[in-house]
Amino acid sequence: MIKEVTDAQEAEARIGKLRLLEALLFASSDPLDEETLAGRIGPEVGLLLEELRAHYAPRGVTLVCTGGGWAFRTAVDLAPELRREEEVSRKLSRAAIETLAIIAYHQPVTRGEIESIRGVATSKGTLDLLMEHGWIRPGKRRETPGRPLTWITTDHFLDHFGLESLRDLPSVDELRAAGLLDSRPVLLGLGATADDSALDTGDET
Amino acid sequence: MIKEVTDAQEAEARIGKLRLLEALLFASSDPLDEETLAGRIGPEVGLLLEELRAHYAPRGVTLVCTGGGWAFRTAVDLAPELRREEEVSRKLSRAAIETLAIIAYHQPVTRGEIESIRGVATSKGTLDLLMEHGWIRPGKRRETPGRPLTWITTDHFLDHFGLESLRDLPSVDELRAAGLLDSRPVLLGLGATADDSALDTGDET
Amino acid sequence: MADLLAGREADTSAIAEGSASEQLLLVLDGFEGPLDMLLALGRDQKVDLTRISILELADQYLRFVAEARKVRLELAADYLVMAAWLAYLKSRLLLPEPEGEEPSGEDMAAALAFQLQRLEAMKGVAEKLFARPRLGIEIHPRGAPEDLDLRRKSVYEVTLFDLLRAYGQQRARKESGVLHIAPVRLYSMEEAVRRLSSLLGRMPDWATLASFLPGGEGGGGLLTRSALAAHFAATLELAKAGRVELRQEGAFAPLYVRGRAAGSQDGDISEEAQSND
Repeated sequence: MIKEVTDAQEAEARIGKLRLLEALLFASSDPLDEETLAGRIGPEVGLLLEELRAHYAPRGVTLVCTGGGWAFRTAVDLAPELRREEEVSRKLSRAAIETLAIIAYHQPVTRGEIESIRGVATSKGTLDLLMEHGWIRPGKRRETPGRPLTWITTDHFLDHFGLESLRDLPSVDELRAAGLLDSRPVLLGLGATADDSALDTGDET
Repeated sequence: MIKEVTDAQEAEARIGKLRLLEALLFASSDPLDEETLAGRIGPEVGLLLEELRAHYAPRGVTLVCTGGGWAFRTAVDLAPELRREEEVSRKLSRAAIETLAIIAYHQPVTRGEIESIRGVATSKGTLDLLMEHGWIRPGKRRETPGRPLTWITTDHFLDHFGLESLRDLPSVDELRAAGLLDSRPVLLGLGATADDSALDTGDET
Repeated sequence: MADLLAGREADTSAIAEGSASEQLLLVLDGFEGPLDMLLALGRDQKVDLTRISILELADQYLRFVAEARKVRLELAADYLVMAAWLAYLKSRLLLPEPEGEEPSGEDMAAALAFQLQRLEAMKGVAEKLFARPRLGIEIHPRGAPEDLDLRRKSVYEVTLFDLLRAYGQQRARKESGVLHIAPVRLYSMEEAVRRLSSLLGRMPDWATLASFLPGGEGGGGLLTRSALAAHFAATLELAKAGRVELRQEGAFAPLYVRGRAAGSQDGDISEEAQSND
């Protein structure tokens, strides 16, 4: 009788350890070696790892041991179906983000105007890149000497940034109020009258 | 006889899809929405998701639905054992925490309304910090004089706090029933120091 | 804080002593504005917020602000606005309702009670929200995601925050390039001392401090408030130097100023500006 109770408790403890082991392996960014795991789980970790491996073997995710560490990986045989898009996400250059932002806020805007706002020359590649991604497109020509091309943003731009319309972009003052535009040192900021309201109380910092 | 073969084939195809679905979800750290998954798996993805959810329910890693997307997450009950210390630099001020709660419960809500609820001006660095965490973003402009910008929470907010949808916000029904989710300013001249409409001057969009 | 308020009746000089004032300042720094402070005072009543005595609360707040002003003269304008509003509310609650369109005292009290309840509710849910197991702290996503780029149609990872920050930084660079120093239009105390000194000669009798303020500056904004603060500080400075006399009937009553003839020796009149008695 007593033995049975002990068995049930033991089984429960075992399941608890198995679950924790599963979670630790899942959440870790690097493979975990058996010694580290034993420190959290106990000496029986070797058996538990084998049990987990067997459980996951037929599934879409498998537990593998690589270079002395254990980790979950998607099943090898699914690789062709998972690797559909080879390109890894990249960070957009600062110049490109700025150019995109200026087009969004000042459209329709010519390349010359973008350059005068940024204060540096815009490489042709930047506009090409933004256009390739479907964020901007050429607008009407400006009716000024040389009839320069203007640039505007696309619907895909709104889509990508989760905006319903261009009107929903925060205005300059709203950017300032939200803390995204702060050009002056704190003390000098007191002189500004435009955002007086934001300065009403200093007790919130 | 033929029927049986068909069943076996169907069953195999189903298992194949289940494994692929499992692998897709496992590979991503961000939630995947059902539409994207249906594009890869087929229209039966809803049933397969429920099947996977049930399979993982008792395990150390569970399949959760948050803000319209599905993702594997470590089990909630293992929280105490998996607790990772929050970086000190990421700790939020009381003002930021309260502001986030007000946006979550009163959305879409303008900055002026937030200030009238808290009775104090929103300091710079509050909204942009919440935005940097990926919890809030600008919503539509309010169609009132000055067309002030509103703020809303993101899907990542739901994911971060383990909520399936905004309906699952703690005590939200109680508060609504008690009439406490009314964001109108109630006392003239109290608290609402930032005039929303004033923020719209110099709008350049 | 309750102790602090209870103790004030006994001995005001004790409050002015170092430890008590420091304590008061600490308490003040802990508040997120006047509404937050009212809520804290309201909790001290230890009753449900729906049954709170607004009249009592108003009294507590006014006492608190009066004490706070003794140790911290530059108490934020918000607190004074709230004090003025509560004083008005008190008079509306205690005196017979006047004829007119204005909301009744009862309505005003109910509105304040609602604001306190709403703020309390928000503080409560903020706590509940942050008590939940959070992603990256107690709940974890896959630690080693295998990037499949299923969902993103674009290979470039750029968020609205990135875009807005880029624009903000670019604007900021531009602004700081064009206007190097924003004009600081605040009254300094030196300026106010100079101004008062020149005006006092022409004002032989008692006059309110307000009458010395520069007029026509437009709006009750930061500049006007800074002028008030600077002139107030200037009168204290001048009083200390024996060049003016100050008089005030009670807390929040108008402050009167009178120039003092140079060399006059009837010395003990210079009253404490912040005296409530």
